[in-house]
Amino acid sequence: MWFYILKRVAQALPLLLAVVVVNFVLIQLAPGDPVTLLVGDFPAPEEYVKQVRAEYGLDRPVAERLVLYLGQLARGNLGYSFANRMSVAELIGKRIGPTLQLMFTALVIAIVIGVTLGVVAARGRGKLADWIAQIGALVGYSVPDFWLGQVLIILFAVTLALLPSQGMRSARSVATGLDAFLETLPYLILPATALSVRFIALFSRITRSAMLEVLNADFVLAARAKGLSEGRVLLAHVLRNASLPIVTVIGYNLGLLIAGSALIETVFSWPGVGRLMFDSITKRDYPVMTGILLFVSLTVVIANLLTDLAYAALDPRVRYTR
Amino acid sequence: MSRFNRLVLFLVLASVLMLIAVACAPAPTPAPTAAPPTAAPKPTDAPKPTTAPVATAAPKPTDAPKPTEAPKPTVAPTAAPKPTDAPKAAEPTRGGIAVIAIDSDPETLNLGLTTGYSSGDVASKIFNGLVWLDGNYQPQPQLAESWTVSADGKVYTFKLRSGVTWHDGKPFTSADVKYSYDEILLKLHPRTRTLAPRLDSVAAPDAQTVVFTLKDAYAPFMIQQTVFDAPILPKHVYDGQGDVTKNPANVKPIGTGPFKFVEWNKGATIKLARYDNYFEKGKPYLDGIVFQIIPQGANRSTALETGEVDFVVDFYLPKTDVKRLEANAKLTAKRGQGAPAIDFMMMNTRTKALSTAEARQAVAQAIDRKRVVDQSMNGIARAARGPFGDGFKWLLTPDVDYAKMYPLDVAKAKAALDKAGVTAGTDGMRGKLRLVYDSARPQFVAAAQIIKENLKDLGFDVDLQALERSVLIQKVFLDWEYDLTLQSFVSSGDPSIGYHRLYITTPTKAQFTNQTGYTNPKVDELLAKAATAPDVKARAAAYAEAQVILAKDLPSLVLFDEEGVDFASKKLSGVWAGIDSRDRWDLVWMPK
Amino acid sequence: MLQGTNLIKDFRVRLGLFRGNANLRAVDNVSIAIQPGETVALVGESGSGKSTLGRMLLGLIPQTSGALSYRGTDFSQLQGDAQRQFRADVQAVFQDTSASLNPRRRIGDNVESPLIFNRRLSAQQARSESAQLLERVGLDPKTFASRFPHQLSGGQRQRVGLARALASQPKFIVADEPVSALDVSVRAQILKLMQELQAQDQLAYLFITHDLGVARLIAKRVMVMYLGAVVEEGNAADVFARPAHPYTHALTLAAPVPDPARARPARHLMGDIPSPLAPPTGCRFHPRCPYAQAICKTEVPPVREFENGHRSACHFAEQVRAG
Amino acid sequence: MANLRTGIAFSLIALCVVAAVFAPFLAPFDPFRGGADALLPPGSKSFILGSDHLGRDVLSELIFGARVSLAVGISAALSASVLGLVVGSLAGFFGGWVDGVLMRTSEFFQTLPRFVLALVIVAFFGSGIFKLIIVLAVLSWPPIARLVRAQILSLREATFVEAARLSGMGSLRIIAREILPNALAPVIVTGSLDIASAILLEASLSFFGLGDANLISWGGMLNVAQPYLRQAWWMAVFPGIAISLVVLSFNVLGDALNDALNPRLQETA
Amino acid sequence: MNEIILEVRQLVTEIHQRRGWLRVVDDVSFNVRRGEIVGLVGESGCGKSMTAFSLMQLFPTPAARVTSGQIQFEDRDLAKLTADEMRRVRGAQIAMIFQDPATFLDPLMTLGNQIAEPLRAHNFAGNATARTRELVAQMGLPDPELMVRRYPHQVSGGQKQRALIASAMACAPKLLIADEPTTALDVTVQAQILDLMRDLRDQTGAAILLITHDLGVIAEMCDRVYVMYAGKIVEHNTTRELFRAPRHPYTQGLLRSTVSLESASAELFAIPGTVPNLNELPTGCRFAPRCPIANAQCKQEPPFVANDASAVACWNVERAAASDIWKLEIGS
Repeated sequence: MWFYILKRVAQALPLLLAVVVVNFVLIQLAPGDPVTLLVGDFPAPEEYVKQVRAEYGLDRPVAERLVLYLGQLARGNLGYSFANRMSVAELIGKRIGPTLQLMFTALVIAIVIGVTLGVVAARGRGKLADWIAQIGALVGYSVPDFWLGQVLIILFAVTLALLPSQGMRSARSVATGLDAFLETLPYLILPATALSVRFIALFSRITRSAMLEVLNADFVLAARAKGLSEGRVLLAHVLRNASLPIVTVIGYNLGLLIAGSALIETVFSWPGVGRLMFDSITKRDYPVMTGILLFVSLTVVIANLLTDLAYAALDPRVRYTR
Repeated sequence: MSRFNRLVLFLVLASVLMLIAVACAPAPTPAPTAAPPTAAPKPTDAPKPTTAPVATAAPKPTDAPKPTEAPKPTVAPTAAPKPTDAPKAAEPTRGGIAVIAIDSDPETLNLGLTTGYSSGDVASKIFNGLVWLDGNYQPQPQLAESWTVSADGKVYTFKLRSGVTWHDGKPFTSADVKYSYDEILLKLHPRTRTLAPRLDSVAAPDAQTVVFTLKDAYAPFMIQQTVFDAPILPKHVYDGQGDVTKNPANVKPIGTGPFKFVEWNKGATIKLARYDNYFEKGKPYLDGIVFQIIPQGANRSTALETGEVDFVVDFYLPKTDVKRLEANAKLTAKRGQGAPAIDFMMMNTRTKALSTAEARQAVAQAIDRKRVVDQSMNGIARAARGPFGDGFKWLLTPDVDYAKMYPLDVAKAKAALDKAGVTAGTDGMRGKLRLVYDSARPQFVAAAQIIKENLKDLGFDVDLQALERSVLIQKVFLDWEYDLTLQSFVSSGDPSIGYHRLYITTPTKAQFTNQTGYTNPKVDELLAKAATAPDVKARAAAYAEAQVILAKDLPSLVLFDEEGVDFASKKLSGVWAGIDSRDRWDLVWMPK
Repeated sequence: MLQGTNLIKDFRVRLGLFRGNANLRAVDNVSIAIQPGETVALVGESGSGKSTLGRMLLGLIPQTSGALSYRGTDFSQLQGDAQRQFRADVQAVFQDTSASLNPRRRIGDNVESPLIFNRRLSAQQARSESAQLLERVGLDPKTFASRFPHQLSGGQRQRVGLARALASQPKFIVADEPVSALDVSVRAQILKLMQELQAQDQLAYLFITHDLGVARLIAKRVMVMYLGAVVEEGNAADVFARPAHPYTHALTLAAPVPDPARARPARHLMGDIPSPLAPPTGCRFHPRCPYAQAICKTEVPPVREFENGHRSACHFAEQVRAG
Repeated sequence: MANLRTGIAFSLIALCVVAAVFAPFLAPFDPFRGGADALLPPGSKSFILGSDHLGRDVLSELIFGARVSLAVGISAALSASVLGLVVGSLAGFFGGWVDGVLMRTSEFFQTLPRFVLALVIVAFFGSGIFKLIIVLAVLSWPPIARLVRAQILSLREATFVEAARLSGMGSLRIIAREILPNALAPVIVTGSLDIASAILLEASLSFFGLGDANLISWGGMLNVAQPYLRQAWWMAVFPGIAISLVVLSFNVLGDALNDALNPRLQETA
Repeated sequence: MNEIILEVRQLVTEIHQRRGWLRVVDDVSFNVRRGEIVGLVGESGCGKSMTAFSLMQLFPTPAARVTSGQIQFEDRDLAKLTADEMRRVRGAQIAMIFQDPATFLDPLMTLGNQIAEPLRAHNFAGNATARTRELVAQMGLPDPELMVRRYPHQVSGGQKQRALIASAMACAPKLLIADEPTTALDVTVQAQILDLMRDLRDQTGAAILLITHDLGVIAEMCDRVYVMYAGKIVEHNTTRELFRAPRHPYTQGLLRSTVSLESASAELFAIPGTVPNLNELPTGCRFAPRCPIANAQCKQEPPFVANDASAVACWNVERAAASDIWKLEIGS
């Protein structure tokens, strides 16, 4: 197994390399110069612009920068953010926590609600509950999440004044450790809800169809013929088998979740990586952009790997062969 | 162990690790607390001004500021003057943490490297300038105790305050001032480095004295000595530590100001705590300040209303929310604070249709500037009067008034265009114009739509190009690939600092300068004169002459003057001591 | 007419997530020759490589090694007209009637394809000819030509499959389990039809089946395959009456007889067919063979020939023949 | 129930198409022309859905906005489908290194979330409807290509394809006549779902201010509505509903197509 | 031994389709005695599997239902039981095995757990693990210790079917319904499974209802046979009698068209025509359109079948029995 994991990681390397290279090519092609943002709003003498350019290595040809960057990358150095004046790794490190927190909360909400809805819909197939769950899933799938986020703010933070509108915790907060975590919870509700709606919809749909597929499977009939109670049939056979496609869909959507968080983090002032990415794009902060794209790709690669491992853990057919 | 079990183990471990990462990462380090310092200064001690400021003896609020009347030797008081709008003279008390909203992570907290607005917001509490500017643009002593100016206006001698310490305990001396200028400000500060060609030398004859020698007199020199333009940085932290721009102190600053840096949660908050050894004894009053980063304008307004935030500077507030916030009983609004700023439209004279003054005048005549103010600024602005707006009352001239010169009149504008040779085709159209603006500026997004509509009536098909800032800089200032562009300039306290670049002949393709292709030696000469003239009358005369020319030639059409509105929670007292509301937070306090 | 010598076919097989690939030898050193007009039955259980052999003879998949020739010309040397002739002459009928017809094309189209491409008829000629073909296999062209495959029953689809094979005017048809998926009564109808067509057109059949009764009924000659190798071949009558390989013998005993009056034969055959991924050493059949001795585990039995070309690959063939 | 749903979705799409095609005739006002009547609530002064901050009619903007949303959605999905079909066919049929290169490429595109890449590209190269369509197409083809490839790989082994080969058909003809028609059904389904996601993506980009300012799009309307959420809800609510409904309709359509084109899912009940 | 444990009377089962309810099992009556192997033979679509599912009150599609009829099992009418009561019958009193062992085993569960499931479901009093091992050994599966930990994909088709049978036999049911249990298996394996089933009947005394299309399997296994055609039972007799002297023209044709090693020398026979579609059944005898001796009555009135020891549903039994009617057909 460890060999397999190593192999997968090794296989992902060219992909990550491609991410870096494409990013560099995009930068080469793109109009707009980060130096213009660095020298400030007032007329700058040409020598100064040149100096800044040289300072950040922007005067070298792209190919050379690419090689330099890759060399640094191989040593684990993600580079230096000129817009933030700190190392990219440190910067991303500081922003990962909130993003993961938001992502995982949204993921848990999406899985719990989505899978439950899917099961309810599949069990009551063709009935009212199914219909409502299906329509709900479709609506959830169709509402733009950033828009939903704004509506939620107006409704719950402004009109009803029930929940905070933005941020991770009160700016005045002095809480640490567990207290800080607990304090964050009310702040998490709205963004996590907005972020999860789409995935609730997605997961409930996939759960429903997976359940229906398994419910029609021969071995479910066999299980019923054994006199198993409906609950046991559902738990031991149907849900377990249906979990295979569900796990796959969940795993392959982890990457999307990070991307989706860019919008939600902006709407809710959530200090995560998603927003950092958006900021770095507008500031032409290339090292940060590359770093984040790399991070996102790596997340996707890891998520896919974990998905495959989870799949293998669930499905003996994948694990062994005769 | 079977493969399966190992797999399960691995998955469990992986998820546990993830959870730990989640739980740990956002945990903040302790914030500045209300723990009282061991020797708490008596709050009643300091704020009493001992002497009235001499140099600014006659500042009538309506008067034009006279920054160039400094040649007279000036002795400033040791203590700050009373805040002009201190509420009901209540005695300031200590304690409390104020929350200020900003829009994004500052790029750096080293104000010597940037004019970035959020950088200034945070770092102005940590650092000091030699002086600060009061509500009438009058320089008041900060790190400098007093100063004298030679008769020819070329030599400025500053006497520094004694007993000032850096946040790390090291003493502050003239060496810090000289170092800040020589190695950082004149080289790296985007605005102050424009001073370099005017400056002969910076000398520190003794530990408490700094002498600046200019090549020529320069009117706004004192205005540029504030913390925003000339923050004094610690030599011992930067000197010999390699590249200044990459010094770790840029994100963990050590200053002389009322608050010291505590922690920076990227994307979330920056926390400052009271510096107990601040040179103005008893100040600051607040225990700390937290800057909360809220990227969306609407969210900043909301946070003000919900009380999550105590103070937001005009710059960060959507104009659409201003009227609602002004009606909020929990908030104090302050209009017209800050340096004048104008929003304008550059017209590229290299574009054939815009190459003549007549054509540009026609364009001016077709644009509904009142609607621009009403709809793009929600009415929180003043339709422009002339080439320098109306923010500096002393330079206004009755000869120039856009409202009279270019009233909205499409028919007349069309006729003028026909006369200027910009004729319409059979379809009534006169061609295509590219209007370039910053997609992140809501007022331009709206104004562009109105201008597109207006110019369509004139027969121009306007192609809107909402660009992201760095692309915009490339297109407008470096490549000249535009016909019209919407921009805004801040005066920074004097027209010669902020506005001249809009009209003078700029030799290089420098950003945020005149790139319309308009060159007029006469204007260049007049504006140079206005910058160096010894008294305000002479300056006003030069500006008047220049304005008549510019209002006619119209390389850029000023659309409106911004009218800043800051908002503070009623929980705060003592805000708005300085002209820049980000300054002098050592005077702010929270009534119990 | 069609000859294959020492044919070997290997497949790469992907194992589980944490394993690599493996080699599967589906057909192991098989030689086969088909005479014009004759019917050869290829008998064996699942995984014996019968279908793979059939597809190789059809030229649908290349052999890993060995030689294939048609009318004396090697497959790889077939060019131009010879190639087209081969393509038309050698046709197939498949087991899964719903998979062998394009679900999105009408019955008529399915039958017309070989007329247009193999025989280069015009569209109009093809249409009338296909109608005749449908009629020949007992389907009314007016009703069926415009239908889609899923609207037909299994037996009807198999008739269409036959019509399509006949459309090329073939000399040789590989029939891969053409009746196994069909009901008893329909099965008989199709077998009868195939016999009739053979008589009319002098067709040669390679009849792949696991049903000994069907093999016995339709074929003159029979080949028995086990795990990729031919273990016994000869005249159908000889092979079934006096099997010379214990596997063939076991097959004949295993098939249930529709006669309750007959005593049930004693059965010795134990266990299942081993995985072709790891075939047993020596004689592949030895783990299940009641005759197995030590030699069977180590040595591959040589092919031994008896009268009438009856051949068997067993160390104890004589003993088996003796019963 | 399902039929009713499909019917409603279909009517909504039809309505949108009609609105888009006949926008100039249907819109009560010129959506590009405003005036002093700004921020009027729905129903006032013949502004059925209110007016926006520039005094433009929200209803007329919605009608014209349908053009952009549909144009972007349909062209992007169509181009992506064609691209995916071509790439997937090539990979599936040629196999070997062609397959390897094409599939690694598609993996690359799938590893980077579409929204991130779209954001980067549009931010770098500016907006404009054609650029947007190209970006969306370039980012949406991989799933379709993989689908087509998988279909071709399995269909290549299908008995009826072997039968076609026995009929004397050439490889190209087999792809065109036997394989692709069978592989097309899932492409059509995915394509219709792609329309929905392209519309959403356009809205997201416009929401970030990266849309084409010369056009009116629903996402762009949402973007300008942001600061007015509190005082002019109608500026944000109507385009939001329009986006949701159209995306919803295309999703329903995709589901319906899936049921209709996939015999395995045809229900007896 | 001769006690009847299952008595089905006038069973009607319907499936809902777009056009309405379709009678797939139409007025079917039969019985099974203790320890007996009863065959239900017919071609695909004749309703034999649906009959089996009706007994279990369990259908592969939710759209099916038992409309009327009695299913007397010992002293209870299964058709009248509540869902929960019926659940307690399934797997305990009546068990079922299926055609394709590959799809009827849960791929994610070990064989041992699947075999033990009915024990747990029906509160088995003893040691379930030991009982499972015992069952595995009883089924002739090698190495029971290892086998219970195996997953379905790790064992052969024959072993899968043995596991399914073990699971079915776990609670020592009185009736085992076997729906085409050997169709998906190779001939050699089929023989083993048939032997196993016979042995189990002998050992446990369980009755077996064997559903198949293969007359060879019937001949080899069954004591009595019911022949089904288009949803109805057309003939019923002891196996020996049925094969010796089939009386219904369909049975006769079916027997004749069966190909076996022994019969292979004879001429190939096929019943002309096709099985009627259940949507468009003929009004009279359902076999009439294909029957060589059908007359006007056959085409109008459905034949009556008595539920006795040897019944046949044909208006012309005498004529059918008297001569070789299919020979006549071929001749004519």
